Amino acid sequence: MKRVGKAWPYIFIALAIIFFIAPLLSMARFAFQRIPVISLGKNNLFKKWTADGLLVTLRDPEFKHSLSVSLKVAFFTVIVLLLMMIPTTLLVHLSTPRWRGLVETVTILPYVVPPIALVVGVSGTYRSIAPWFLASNYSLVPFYAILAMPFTFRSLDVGIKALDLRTLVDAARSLGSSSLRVMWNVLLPNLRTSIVNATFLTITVVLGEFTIASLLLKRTLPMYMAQEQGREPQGALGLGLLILVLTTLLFTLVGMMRRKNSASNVPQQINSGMVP
Amino acid sequence: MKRVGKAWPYIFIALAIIFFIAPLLSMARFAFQRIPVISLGKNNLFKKWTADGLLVTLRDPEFKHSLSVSLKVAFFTVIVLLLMMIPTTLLVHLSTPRWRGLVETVTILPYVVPPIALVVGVSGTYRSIAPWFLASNYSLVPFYAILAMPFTFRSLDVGIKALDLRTLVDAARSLGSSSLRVMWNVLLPNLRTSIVNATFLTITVVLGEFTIASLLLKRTLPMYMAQEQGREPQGALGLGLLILVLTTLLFTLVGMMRRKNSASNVPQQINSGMVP
Amino acid sequence: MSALEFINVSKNFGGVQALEGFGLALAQGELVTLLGPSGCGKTTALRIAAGFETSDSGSIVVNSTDIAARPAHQRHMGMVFQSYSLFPHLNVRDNVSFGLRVRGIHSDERRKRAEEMLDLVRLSDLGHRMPHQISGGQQQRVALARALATEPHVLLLDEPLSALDAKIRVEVRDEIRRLNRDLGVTTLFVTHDQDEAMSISDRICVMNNGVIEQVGSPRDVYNNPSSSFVAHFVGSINTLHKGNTRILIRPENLVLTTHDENAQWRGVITDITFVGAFTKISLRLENDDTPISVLAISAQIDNSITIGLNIGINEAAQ
Amino acid sequence: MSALEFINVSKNFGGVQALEGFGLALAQGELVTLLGPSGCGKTTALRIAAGFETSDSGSIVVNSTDIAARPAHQRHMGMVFQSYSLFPHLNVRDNVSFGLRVRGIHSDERRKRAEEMLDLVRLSDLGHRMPHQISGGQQQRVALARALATEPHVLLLDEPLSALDAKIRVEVRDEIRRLNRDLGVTTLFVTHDQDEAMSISDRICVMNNGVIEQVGSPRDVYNNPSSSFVAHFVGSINTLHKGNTRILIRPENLVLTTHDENAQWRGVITDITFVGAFTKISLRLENDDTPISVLAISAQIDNSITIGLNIGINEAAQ
Repeated sequence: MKRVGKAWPYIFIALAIIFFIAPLLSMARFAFQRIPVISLGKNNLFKKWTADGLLVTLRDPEFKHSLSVSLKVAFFTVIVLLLMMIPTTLLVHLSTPRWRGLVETVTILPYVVPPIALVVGVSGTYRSIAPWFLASNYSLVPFYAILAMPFTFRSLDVGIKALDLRTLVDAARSLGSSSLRVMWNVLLPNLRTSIVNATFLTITVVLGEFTIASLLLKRTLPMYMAQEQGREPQGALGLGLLILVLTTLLFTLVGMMRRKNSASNVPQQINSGMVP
Repeated sequence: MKRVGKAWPYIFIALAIIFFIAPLLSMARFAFQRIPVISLGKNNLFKKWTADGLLVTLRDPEFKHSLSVSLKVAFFTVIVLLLMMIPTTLLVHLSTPRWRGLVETVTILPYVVPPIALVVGVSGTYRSIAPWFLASNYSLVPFYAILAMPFTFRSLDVGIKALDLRTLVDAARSLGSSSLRVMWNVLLPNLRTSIVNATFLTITVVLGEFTIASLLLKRTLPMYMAQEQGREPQGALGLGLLILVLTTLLFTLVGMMRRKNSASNVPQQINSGMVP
Repeated sequence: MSALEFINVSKNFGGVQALEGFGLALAQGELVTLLGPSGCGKTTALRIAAGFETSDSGSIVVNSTDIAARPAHQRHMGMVFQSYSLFPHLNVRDNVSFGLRVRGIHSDERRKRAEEMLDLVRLSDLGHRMPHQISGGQQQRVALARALATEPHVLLLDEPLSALDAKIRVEVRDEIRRLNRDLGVTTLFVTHDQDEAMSISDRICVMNNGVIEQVGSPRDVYNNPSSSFVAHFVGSINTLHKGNTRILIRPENLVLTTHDENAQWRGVITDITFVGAFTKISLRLENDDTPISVLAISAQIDNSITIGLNIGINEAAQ
Repeated sequence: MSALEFINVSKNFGGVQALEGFGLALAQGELVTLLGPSGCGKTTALRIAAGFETSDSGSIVVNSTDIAARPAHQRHMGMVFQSYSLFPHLNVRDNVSFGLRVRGIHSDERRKRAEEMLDLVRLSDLGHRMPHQISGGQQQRVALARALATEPHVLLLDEPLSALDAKIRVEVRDEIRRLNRDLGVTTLFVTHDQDEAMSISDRICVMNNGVIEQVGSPRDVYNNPSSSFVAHFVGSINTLHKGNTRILIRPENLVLTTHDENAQWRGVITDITFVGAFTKISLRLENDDTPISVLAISAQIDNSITIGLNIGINEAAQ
């Protein structure tokens, strides 16, 4: 086991990197080299790199509109989720640990439901009851809240589990803190990283979701990208890469934050909240 | 905190149930009652229930074909993922714990990459290099393997973390087991639940994924459902509900299995692998 | 006047009687330990005093006032927990001054007081550290400083040493004893460890199944146990027969004799365990199958004492 | 012929010398303990014997054969770990017979042998239970049975008691001693706990910084420590001055005297800690600021001994 163990991880990691880097490199070449796809090869690896395609897309007013729709939807989704999940998760841990399994199961449901079934069912029903709701872009908020709920729950759950919540709350109370003060002075500051993490994960869900937006005919960023792919493939791909780089940076930052805030004795929990 | 804590969880859980049950009920009515959507109301809650819509869809040869495509793709995705991830996860835990963060980050990437960017980039590139690959339905396998990788890693990771792997391996070796025997007699039996869990999660990913299949024009089950929605909305919705019920049952079973196999002193880990 | 008094306190947890007619009074400045096996109700009593649990009946009196109905944050108790309960987002100094901030004390005053308290537990140079950067023993000393910073009516300690290593445990134990003496703060200490209880307490309250078995000084409880439960739970003890009476004798109150033909008992040595200063000799009695043990200063055990030896045993002269 | 011998074994972990020129021979049936603070190299030595680590140089000899190059699974050692290492998917009986199954023993024979081993550790009625259904102490006893089932050359124990509660720890410790004596199996025991080492060992090997400080019987190591490190690590000890010489004396080798005007030292009592059978008296010497402690049988301490008393101290007659 031991000698084998020395070589294999490197091979696996090398393969994984190739698995990820190769397509990324291809994407980058396709997006930023002004060379027909057919002629892309080894000999012109460093030629004619340009960001023109991406710039055209970024200047497109439709892009700006779709980005603003996605960000607004993301903002309200984050608010709805945090207001719902922070108290739920805290209370599940504090008062009724036996409810935890149920809440966890409830929050897993959205992952189990195919989004297509969700959207067909929910939109079909709402269309007859409250058509005004489906007309608004914000009708995406409840769907995305459902989709991002497992990540939010998990992120908060990991943060709370690292805390020994019961004892901290008791300690704060015996030092004279009322319930409200316990919440503001002890719980929220210690969950800051989890909350930031949950927020970023939710934003990522909203910025990446295509199925529901397309079925509800909302002009979100992923929808725009899908259309742009036909009209201006280089721009669409450049935009995809840009989002990819930005989100990777974001998560690296959150990861570093978590690492810094965590006591060194719980290293295995550093990333748990980030991984779906 | 304490007195408040007694009422709130119930309210939250009641709200969550309404949040989930109400749309499900509406879906069920729409799918299985032969009444125009406009006239669905309180007074005809128990009238004219029928499974005809669903049965028509289930008999459709196109449905059978799409189901078989999805199941075949799911099968190979599971094989590829398990062969890749079981050794990687084991070796990461056994020999090089410091690689764990890196592997976890690598496996989170697919979640961060918008699928639309992934498919645009990868398919665009492959189209020029290996067009035969994209023509096959199995070209979905690498995409789905990437999408399901975080779940597989997480599920195996949780299973291994509950084990004290290092000590078990050392114990088995000192009792005379070679590396291969350690793998077969100790590691695999103890990871059975994690492997089943990872398999089911992967199947769920494959059966629910729409974006990539639609962009690559593959006739998978979700694609069929999207089309059927226009032609035979009741059948499509009934099918969605059927899948929903089946997957929920599946995950409840895995949950029970995990609960049974887990030592009672690690209750908090029971569901961790299931929740994305 | 008692600094803290439990009067006839009872508590039932879903059918289990955790505490029944519990009555105990702590004098000002006294350190009293609740000692008993897990589930005996000692932690329940402490948590009822702290206000984390409400009693089903009875009163908790502090300075002549019944506080049983008061919520925890209005009781002004200093509490230290088994698990390190420092707030992870605050540095050591801010942890210590947390209770003062809640009470609206001005920040200069808070800082001064925190420094004093850290001085008191001899950690004044660690004020800027975060909790995870200091050791477990240091964390518990900071928790003590934090609990004492607001000058609480009573200091409540819930197994504060259980998570610590053996050597550190003794250090923190001595620290608690010193703080109790120097500050004169009334202290209620909960533990399941009899050595800990005996070495730290003014009085020990031995509990079992939700009721008090005995209250007394460590010497009292050890030398004059009021029940067989107390005799066995506090220290180890041998059951011997003198004629027809069954008597209980501590291992250190027996002496071995090789030349006394008329020894009170005779037995065969089954094991000799050297533990440094002392040696424990295990024996099996001749007429009786009961295993017993004798504890002696190692220097008094010579080489003639070996496993398998048939030897006489006498009660030591008091 | 030694049952197990380390000859000049060295091991370096990324620049840290974990073990240097380590040499130790265990006679057949002997129980030897490697004792030292964490990081002293004791676990490294054990893991090198087991084959889990490879030494940089030196030999490991078992029955006249150097096994240093053999992989772990061909060494035929019985190993028990600190953490409960039972296979969670197998019941107790299958855990015990695991090593026999690997060796291809027939299933009837395996079952018979497993029952014998469970009998030996007095757990024969738990064979069908799963590991998580039995207590920590029982798990360690099953681990012992499992390690012994294949009749290994040497039994290697890596802090097997550290995860257990105080009372259970003594039980399992006695179990190990009994198995070692009854089966005559050569045993190498690793611990950082000096009480544990003293009460279980035939010989103790005290280690520090990767080298051996002293090897000897518990009495030897305690009474004639070869270095100041050993004296302080094994038991507690006082540093006193006799004229101009600095001497080390154990607390139990000092006696207090109220009437001897010519006592060797004089001091003031700073604390009295009653620990049941024994009482520890802390003092501060008159001419010297060193705190010292005296340990006496509680019965010998009368009420005249109080905190603040100025008292004489003599070396006890040996």
